[in-house]
Amino acid sequence: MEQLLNILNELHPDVDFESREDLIDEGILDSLDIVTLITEINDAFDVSIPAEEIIPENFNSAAAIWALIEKLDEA
Amino acid sequence: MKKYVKTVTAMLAVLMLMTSMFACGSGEAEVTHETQRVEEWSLNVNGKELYVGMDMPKDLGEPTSYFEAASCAIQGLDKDYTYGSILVKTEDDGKTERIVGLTILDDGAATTMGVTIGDSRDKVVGAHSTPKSESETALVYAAGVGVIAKFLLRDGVVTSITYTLGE
Amino acid sequence: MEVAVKKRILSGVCATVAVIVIWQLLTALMTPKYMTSIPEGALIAEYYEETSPHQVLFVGDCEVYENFSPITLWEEYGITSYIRGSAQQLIWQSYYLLDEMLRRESPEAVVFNVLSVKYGTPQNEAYNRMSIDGMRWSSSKWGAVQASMTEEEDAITYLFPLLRYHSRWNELSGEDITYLFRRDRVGYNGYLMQTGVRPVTSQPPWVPLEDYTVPQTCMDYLDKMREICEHYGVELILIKAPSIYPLWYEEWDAQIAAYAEAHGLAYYNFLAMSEEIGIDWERDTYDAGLHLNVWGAEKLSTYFGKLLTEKHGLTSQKNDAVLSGIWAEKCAAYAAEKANAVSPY
Amino acid sequence: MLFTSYEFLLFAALLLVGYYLFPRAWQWRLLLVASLVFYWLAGPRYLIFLLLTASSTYAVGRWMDANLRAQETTLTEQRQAWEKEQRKSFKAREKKKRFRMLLLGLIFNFGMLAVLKYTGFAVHNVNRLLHAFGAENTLNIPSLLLPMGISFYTFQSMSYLIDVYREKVSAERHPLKFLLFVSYFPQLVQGPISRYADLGPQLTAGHAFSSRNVRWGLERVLWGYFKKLVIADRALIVIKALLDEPASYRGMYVLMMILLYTVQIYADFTGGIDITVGLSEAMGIRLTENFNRPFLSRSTKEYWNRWHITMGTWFTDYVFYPLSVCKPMQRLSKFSRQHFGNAVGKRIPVYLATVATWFLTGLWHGAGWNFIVWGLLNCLVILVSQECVPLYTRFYRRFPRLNESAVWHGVQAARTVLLMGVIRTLDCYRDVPLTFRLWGSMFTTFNYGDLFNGAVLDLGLGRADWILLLIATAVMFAVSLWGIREPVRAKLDRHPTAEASAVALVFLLIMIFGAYGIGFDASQFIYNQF
Repeated sequence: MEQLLNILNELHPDVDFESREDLIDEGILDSLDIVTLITEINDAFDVSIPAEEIIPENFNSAAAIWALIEKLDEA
Repeated sequence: MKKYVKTVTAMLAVLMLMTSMFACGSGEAEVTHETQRVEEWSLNVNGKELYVGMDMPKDLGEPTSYFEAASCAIQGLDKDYTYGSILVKTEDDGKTERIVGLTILDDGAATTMGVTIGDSRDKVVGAHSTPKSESETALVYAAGVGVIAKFLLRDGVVTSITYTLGE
Repeated sequence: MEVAVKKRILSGVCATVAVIVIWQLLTALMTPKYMTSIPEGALIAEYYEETSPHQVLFVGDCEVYENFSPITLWEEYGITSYIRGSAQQLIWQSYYLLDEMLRRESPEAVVFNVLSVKYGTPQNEAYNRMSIDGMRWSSSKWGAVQASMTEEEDAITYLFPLLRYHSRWNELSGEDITYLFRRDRVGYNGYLMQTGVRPVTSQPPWVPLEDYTVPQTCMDYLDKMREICEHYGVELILIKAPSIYPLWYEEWDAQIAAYAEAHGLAYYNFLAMSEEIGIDWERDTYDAGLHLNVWGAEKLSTYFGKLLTEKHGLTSQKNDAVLSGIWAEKCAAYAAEKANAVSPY
Repeated sequence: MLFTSYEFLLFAALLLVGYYLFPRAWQWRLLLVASLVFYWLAGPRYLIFLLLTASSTYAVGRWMDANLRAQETTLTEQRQAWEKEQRKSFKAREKKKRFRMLLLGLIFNFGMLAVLKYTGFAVHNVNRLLHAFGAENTLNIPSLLLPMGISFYTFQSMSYLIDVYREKVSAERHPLKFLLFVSYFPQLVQGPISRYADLGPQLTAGHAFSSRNVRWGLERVLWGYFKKLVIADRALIVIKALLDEPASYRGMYVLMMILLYTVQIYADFTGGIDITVGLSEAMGIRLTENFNRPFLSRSTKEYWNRWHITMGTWFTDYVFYPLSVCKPMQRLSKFSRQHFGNAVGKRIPVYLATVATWFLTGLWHGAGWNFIVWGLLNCLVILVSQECVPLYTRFYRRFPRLNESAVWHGVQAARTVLLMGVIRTLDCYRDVPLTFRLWGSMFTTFNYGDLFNGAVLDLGLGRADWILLLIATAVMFAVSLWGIREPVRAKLDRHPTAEASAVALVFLLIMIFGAYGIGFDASQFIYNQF
């Protein structure tokens, strides 16, 4: 989880990722950030997030992203 | 993995090259109204080349006869200048006077290709090539943007030649 | 806070009523008045001011409303007449005007000037409006609209003229305000007096046409005119007014003469008879031969009056006191305007 | 049928009345008939292509759905017999089959779009290539009929197909209901491009008459007509005059074109969408918003989240994301990360995908190099500002107060709108080298005096018209700003008299000041050649 948080902080240092639940809805993460994030995650956690998983529910909060990573990990 | 990098960069380069090359060269020739005047369909009056659509030159000299007709109610004058064998019809709306028709009245004048009243249908087609449309009594040529040249025929002989606005 | 539905409906109805009222006002404001410029536009509507019937009804374009004078016909022959003409009035517009008038009165003769048989298709939106807008709404007006519309026109703009004239908002003038609800009279029973003098100096050049046959639509409407006259027991008289432009080709003249012959109608080509009528092309025209001026019109009317009485059995109405009173006023107004004209005689 | 034609007004009025007279179960059938009639009036032969797209998409969708259900049943049956590995490979195999069918559907429909819309363009360029290499004979450019709204309904159908493949949506069973989704007429003209999940169910659900829906919907339609007829069509007169001989209107006229075209296309496009969304709302159908006050965007990226939103989300969901997360792209980024370092590696997929997406967006707008260059320029601006982010952060750290000041937001918004306006003139000048020359002429030709010496008056609009255009534009933006916190219609809703008089006033303003009728010929929607 920590690794995910440093990736996120590297993207947007001024955003408190632990608590926020509306990263997509509030437009904090836009399409360019999401793609950069996915590239980082795929590389760091050796998973490959398919395009159909790029939906607001999966990216609205750090926890949601982490849940997605775990789901893909053992699928 | 190597081949991916090469193909992608190559593809990108081609894309950029194609865009710039085509994009920058895609301008059509500058088409202005003057170049649309097709020399073939103009008539020479007192040394001046007249064609349908142009403004009536002021210094054309005295016409052999002149007739003026105001349209029924709305402002604007239709004027007919006859210069020997050529009739020049114009419309004058008070600001500009534009030529709307040129007619060859008799064999005293001819088209740029030497066709005049009394010539045969074949001579017309021979001189001006195939017309846009033809019928028993008329041959119609496209003579510039929005201008047609009409040869009227009776029993295969040209009775009138008129250049007017029309499709 | 649920707004009472009643209140909503009420405000809706009020707003709709307001829009309708304002719409009528705006239509009256924006519709061209044809008072100070282009008086020809006001001719068609003037007919409804007439208070007495007419023995003769003229229909046609500027070749009738500027070449015949009903006042002269009354003064010299006691014949009551009205000219229902407008600028470049096409044959189907003449027919529908006739159709409308024959339902309101029963004349003895109808006179149609045949020049408009040269136009087989709708010509010009501005002229259409001048010929049709003045008509009151009836099946005849709807027929005229359908027959006259060019492609760019929509029938709805005749039903709601504001849709056509709204763009005049930035060219309104004093005239649009003073004539909001009333109109002045421009013609004398449809005759537009012209007092200028400009002699004929040249003839329009003759240019051959590709096809001389009169368009079939025109022949159809000629038939319809003849049939409606027969239906109402009115005599149809065809004429060609003495105007040297637009050029009246002999081929057309021959076809009209043949048509008249075939149906037993009188056809007078006054252009050919201008000698006999005594028209002096130096002094009787105000625009070098296109139309006669008041003196020319009076000569033509005198001549035509003689024909009407001798050949068509029209009798004088001067013994009718009421009519004489009405026409006396008309003649006085006519004489007044003619007085301040400089006569070439 | 133009939105601004009397026929459309009659068509819409009859449909609206009929819609609420029909029993609820039959409402969607009326909508379908209306949509097909609308399409038929645009050109009977176009209908064939629409039906082709609808039927092919429907078929592929049903096939994939059936395959998925078959896969689920076999999986539950074999629950005990197969181990995890076997089950996984079976699922992968089935997914591959569905993917192939999806590809078939995509190629067929996008192929049709490409052939109909871009053959002329492609052949034209091949000819130029042939000329470049001296070949004399060239291919003749076939004149293909371009079905109305083909770009919109094709994109909408393909988004449905991809959503079915992604199992986000289950395929529509009823062929006619699906045909309605594809052919629903208001959005055929210029969008919005709806998603099946949002629009599908609404279309076929019955809607009871609701005075609120009808009032709000028709008020929005009226406002759409105000923007279109009073502003857009009036501005178009000058734009057409300038475009008559673009080369001779340089300097100040180019700046005028930029500003005028920005206003014209905003009023025309948002007006058209207001009519589309308003009419649907009057029938109880909520379409996705296509604009969100784009003139307030402070950066190009934000602009493209507020302008033509449904096109933006379509390209993001179905081109940008798949492209940037697909296997080859990920491997490419890993490779470049190893060879060119982390910074480059991270950016490769994003930048490549962005360029490709914008290239396609440009191409989608029209078959011409000016559209492609328009797309790539937008992309360039976005990527450059993406790179400058560290620059901006440092700048704002030095001027912290600045970031909050409304004035600065205004400056940013003006800059963005102007920049978008400049690039967008590629749309109307249609010729790339000419456009660049004209942009340059803004700084070389100094005829800014023409603005005041009356020269502008012979571009088709008199003084009164110019003043009216400026006032109406100001009113349009003011009303838009007034409605930020709470929609204007909500405010009006609370005061019936105010609402009724506002509607009456706007109606009369359109009738008087609308640029319609014999004096002005009603313009085609800018996007109508889609």
